[in-house]
Amino acid sequence: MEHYLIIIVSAAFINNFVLSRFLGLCPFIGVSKRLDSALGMGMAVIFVLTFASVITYMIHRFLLLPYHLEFLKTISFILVIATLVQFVEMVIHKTAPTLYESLGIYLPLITTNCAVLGAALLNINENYNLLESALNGFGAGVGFTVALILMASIREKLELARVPRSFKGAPITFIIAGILSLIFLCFKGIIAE
Amino acid sequence: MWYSGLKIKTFRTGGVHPHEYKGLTEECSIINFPVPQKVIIPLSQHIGKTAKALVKKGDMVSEYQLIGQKDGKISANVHSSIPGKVVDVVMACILNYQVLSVVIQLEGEFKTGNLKKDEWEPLKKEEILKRIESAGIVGMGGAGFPTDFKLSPPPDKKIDTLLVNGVECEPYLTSDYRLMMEKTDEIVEGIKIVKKVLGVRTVFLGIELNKKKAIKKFKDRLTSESNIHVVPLKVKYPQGGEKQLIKAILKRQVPSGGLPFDVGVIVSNIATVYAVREAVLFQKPLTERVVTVAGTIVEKCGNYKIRVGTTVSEVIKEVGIHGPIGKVIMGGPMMGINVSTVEAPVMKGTSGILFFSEKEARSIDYSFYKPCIHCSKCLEACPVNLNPSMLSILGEMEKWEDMKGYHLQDCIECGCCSFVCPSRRPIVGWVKAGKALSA
Amino acid sequence: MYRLSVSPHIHSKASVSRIMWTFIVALMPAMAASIWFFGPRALYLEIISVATAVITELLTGLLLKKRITLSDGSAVITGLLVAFNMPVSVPYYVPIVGSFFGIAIVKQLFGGLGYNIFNPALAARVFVMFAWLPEMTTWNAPLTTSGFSKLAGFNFSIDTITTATPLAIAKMKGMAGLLTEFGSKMGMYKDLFLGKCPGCIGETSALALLLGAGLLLLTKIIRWPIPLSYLATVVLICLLSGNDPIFHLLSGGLILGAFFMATDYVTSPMTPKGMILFGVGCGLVTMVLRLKGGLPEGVSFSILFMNALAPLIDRYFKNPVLGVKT
Amino acid sequence: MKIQELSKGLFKENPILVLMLGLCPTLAVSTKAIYGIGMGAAVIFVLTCSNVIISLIKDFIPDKIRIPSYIVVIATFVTIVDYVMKAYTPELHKSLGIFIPLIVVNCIILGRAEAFAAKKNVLDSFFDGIGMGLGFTLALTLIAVIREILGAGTITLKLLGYGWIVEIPHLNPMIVMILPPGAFITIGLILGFSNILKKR
Repeated sequence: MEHYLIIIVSAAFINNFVLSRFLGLCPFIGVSKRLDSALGMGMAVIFVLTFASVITYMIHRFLLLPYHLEFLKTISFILVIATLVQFVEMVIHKTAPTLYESLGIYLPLITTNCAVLGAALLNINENYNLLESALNGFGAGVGFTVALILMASIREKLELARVPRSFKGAPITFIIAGILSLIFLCFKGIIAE
Repeated sequence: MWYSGLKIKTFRTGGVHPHEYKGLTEECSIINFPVPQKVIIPLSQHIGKTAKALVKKGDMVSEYQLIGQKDGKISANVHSSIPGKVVDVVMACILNYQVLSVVIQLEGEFKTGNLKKDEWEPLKKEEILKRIESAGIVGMGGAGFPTDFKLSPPPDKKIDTLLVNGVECEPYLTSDYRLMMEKTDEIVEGIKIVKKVLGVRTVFLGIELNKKKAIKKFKDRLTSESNIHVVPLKVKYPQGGEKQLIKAILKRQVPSGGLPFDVGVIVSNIATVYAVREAVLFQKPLTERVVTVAGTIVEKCGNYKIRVGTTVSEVIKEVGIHGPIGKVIMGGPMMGINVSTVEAPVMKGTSGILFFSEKEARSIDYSFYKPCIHCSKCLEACPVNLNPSMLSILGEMEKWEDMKGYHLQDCIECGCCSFVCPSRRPIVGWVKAGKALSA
Repeated sequence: MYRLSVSPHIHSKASVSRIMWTFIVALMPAMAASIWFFGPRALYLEIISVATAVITELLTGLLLKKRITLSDGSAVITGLLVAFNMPVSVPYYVPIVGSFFGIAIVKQLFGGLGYNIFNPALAARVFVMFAWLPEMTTWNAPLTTSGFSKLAGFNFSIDTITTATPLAIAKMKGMAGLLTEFGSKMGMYKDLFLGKCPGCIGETSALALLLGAGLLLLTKIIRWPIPLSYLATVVLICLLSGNDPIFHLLSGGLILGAFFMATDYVTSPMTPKGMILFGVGCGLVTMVLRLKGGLPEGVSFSILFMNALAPLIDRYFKNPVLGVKT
Repeated sequence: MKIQELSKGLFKENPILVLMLGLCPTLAVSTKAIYGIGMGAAVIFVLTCSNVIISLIKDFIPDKIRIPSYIVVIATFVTIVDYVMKAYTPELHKSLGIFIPLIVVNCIILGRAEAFAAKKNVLDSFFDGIGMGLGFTLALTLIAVIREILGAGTITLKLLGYGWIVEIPHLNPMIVMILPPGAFITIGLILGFSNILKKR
């Protein structure tokens, strides 16, 4: 049990996907302007990351490995993720229109979010089993969402600050990310053992 | 202590304690101000529609003559304060905005003499209200809400309490205090008249503890009156604000965007109550009021009974000023408006005229404000529990629309936030701009 | 024509420089203690750090064409706090880089005084901590004689014996290790309270820090909610986890952090509720890091972490506006 | 004409400093100069090849499956690079880790395919690929050099036993610079300063 908890906490905080693994930076910079859109994006990413982790694990375990097709890993994963995102979009659209309205615009953006493919590849590299993969994906999504929400709340406050013109937008966002990353660095020690 | 039997009350949220400066004029009895040579009488000295001008250039008018006719339900009559000749009916700059005003040059004689005194007890409620209306009485605490309108609340609002506002929480001002000291009986009579109009059983008279003599005087006077109670209040600005006073005395909360009658209360100022008595007993229109004239550079500080329309220049001539004037403030120093010209007239709501020296004026210069350091002193000081810091930052960035999200409309502009702000930010200025621009 | 301005026309005596300079005065006892226990080198570090902070503020101000706000003293505070958060043996470039990072990047790039999201001194401390971990975690025992006597002779030497901070001892060897180090429990409390123990130069003397904190509380420059909830949370967690609360209160940078850094206006929430939550969060993270973390100390990290959460707290914990139904 | 396609990627439309594309690998692998060059080489290869192929086949692809087809093309070349590097430079491959396969979702590649190769002829696309790739490599290596000097006190230009490792004397490196915070702060400052230069 503790082992699984550590996987989640580790993926979410200790090795935060955005702040210490540098995955998913584009949406992190792009969608962190407003808190409500950050929330929507975060939820969508958690959803997709968890599912994608499970499905890519199964493809790798039951399709690629038995037939020695590992060289198709990259290409098959990216196609599966793209299909999954499409599928999820369709399903949500049909079953939960209100959820679709809040998540809808973020879903297409997720295909090119390298956090999703990154998590899938990491699961393979770390030799995680199915449950571990799912938890790792979920934890990664939570970590992404936490970082995104923190950044969005800070940037909303910074809207009203006199940031030098050349540093407005991406530059100051990266500097904030740097300081957040400093903070997350000190969590590293907690589950180091 | 002598008032130990009474419970001392105050409001809980926010508030500040500015230095009082009341010693300058506290012991100055009310003096009649000499008749001015010229008056400028604005036709809008109240909230609501400007009165319709009844005179034109060249007309002769007598004292107490109606020169502005009440226009619509929320409006008030305006009368001439001196006999004379109408020199002009123009848009004049009053308190830094343009208002249609009647300019009268003193001419002819005062014919009115002693007014006949009526008994008020036999008068019907409607008759009393009619007399208040025709005398053009408005709230004299500053806001200028037409009193006849205020005293006839909608029938679905059940009014159970009248609060008489003797707080006078603004520094420097003592005009209400002098009125309370010198016209105690008249004020009590006025209270009874208002009480009859409203048909309420209970009346509370709120007076702050820095006016102990007035509290004692009213307490002694009211021993025989079982339904009129004096309530001593802890000194705290802005206790004279309607909502704060209701909270302090009755612990009732006026809802956002509501008026006192929403919680069954009517609040009336001491000076207004006094004017109501004069209007009802003598059918005398509101053409003069007690004004505190004070400031370190004023030679003859005091409380003057000044005719409405008397200009600042006449006041300066009479009281004498030594040294250059930096600022002229109509009203108290916390909420008063400073005027740019000596042509600004005394109005029905002018409770004080303050003269600041150049040095005093320069010490509060909002053009050199600093960034907000988020010290949250303003949050602590705000009597409405707003976030003035956010309002000021949004105002500074000219995001007027966003200010609404921070309850801009609930701000009473009391100035507590700016008063305590270490960065000396003109928060009230931004709020006023926000209210004007986000509507 | 008379001067025109908006109301109010009178003002309390409060001003930014008054607040900041009082704050600096409140830091003076701790500064004296740092020299007393660690010798003139502590003073030297403080001077270097403050000078760097002030010069950086001046230069960046000129570069960014800002109104120069040196007189408000906030740069001096940042410089002092950066130095306070370092061991006495650090090379001189550490406070220089730290102060520069704090002022130029964490403060001025965010818009200067009043706009920074993170406490510049804390961010600087964490930055140099990860930049030069060995230098930042080498501790010297306090001097056995008063450091003031060395001051006159410009004697910058420091005790060469390196040792471990009380928190590190507690982490490695537990209470038994602390007792052998200090002799007795009362002796330990006394030494920790006075500041006679290895640690960052400005954080060791609880006595000196509390004197300054008293001044700040009396002048109402800082308010109770944050320090109180911070310290109370630490005590509560200590009691629940079977640790010595007095030891944890007095050791490390807790007093310095709770009264002088967590209370930083700009980087903490503005409403009483938010402040309490902020303090509780600081206490929680501090104790998690102290008891479970890889490094023995957690005060700077925890406050910096809560700085990042402050905008979120401010957003969700607003004062209820009177008369508005929620 | 061709020179323009080549040079615009270096400065005026530098993918990292100006277009802000491909930031994830930039931050992740910029800890040593050689990693920057290696990553850059991989990107140049994939970008150029996919640009050429896409501009060749653009007329045969139905519009509806445009993006998926591009992704398949890109992923093919990424797999080739992945395996080639694994075979010949295993050390470098291990250091760059998942960021080699992640080139697939690097926005530069899909971005150029969509914005350039799908509209222009083969030769232009080829030079565009090379130019953009070089610009990416240049910026990435610049950041890597800065971080390595400050964070490790060295400049590593050594691969498979060839090349040098330059050591900067008298410098006590700031380890934080080769840790994630250093990456974020460096790129933040570089983007800011490049904005200042742009406005000049």
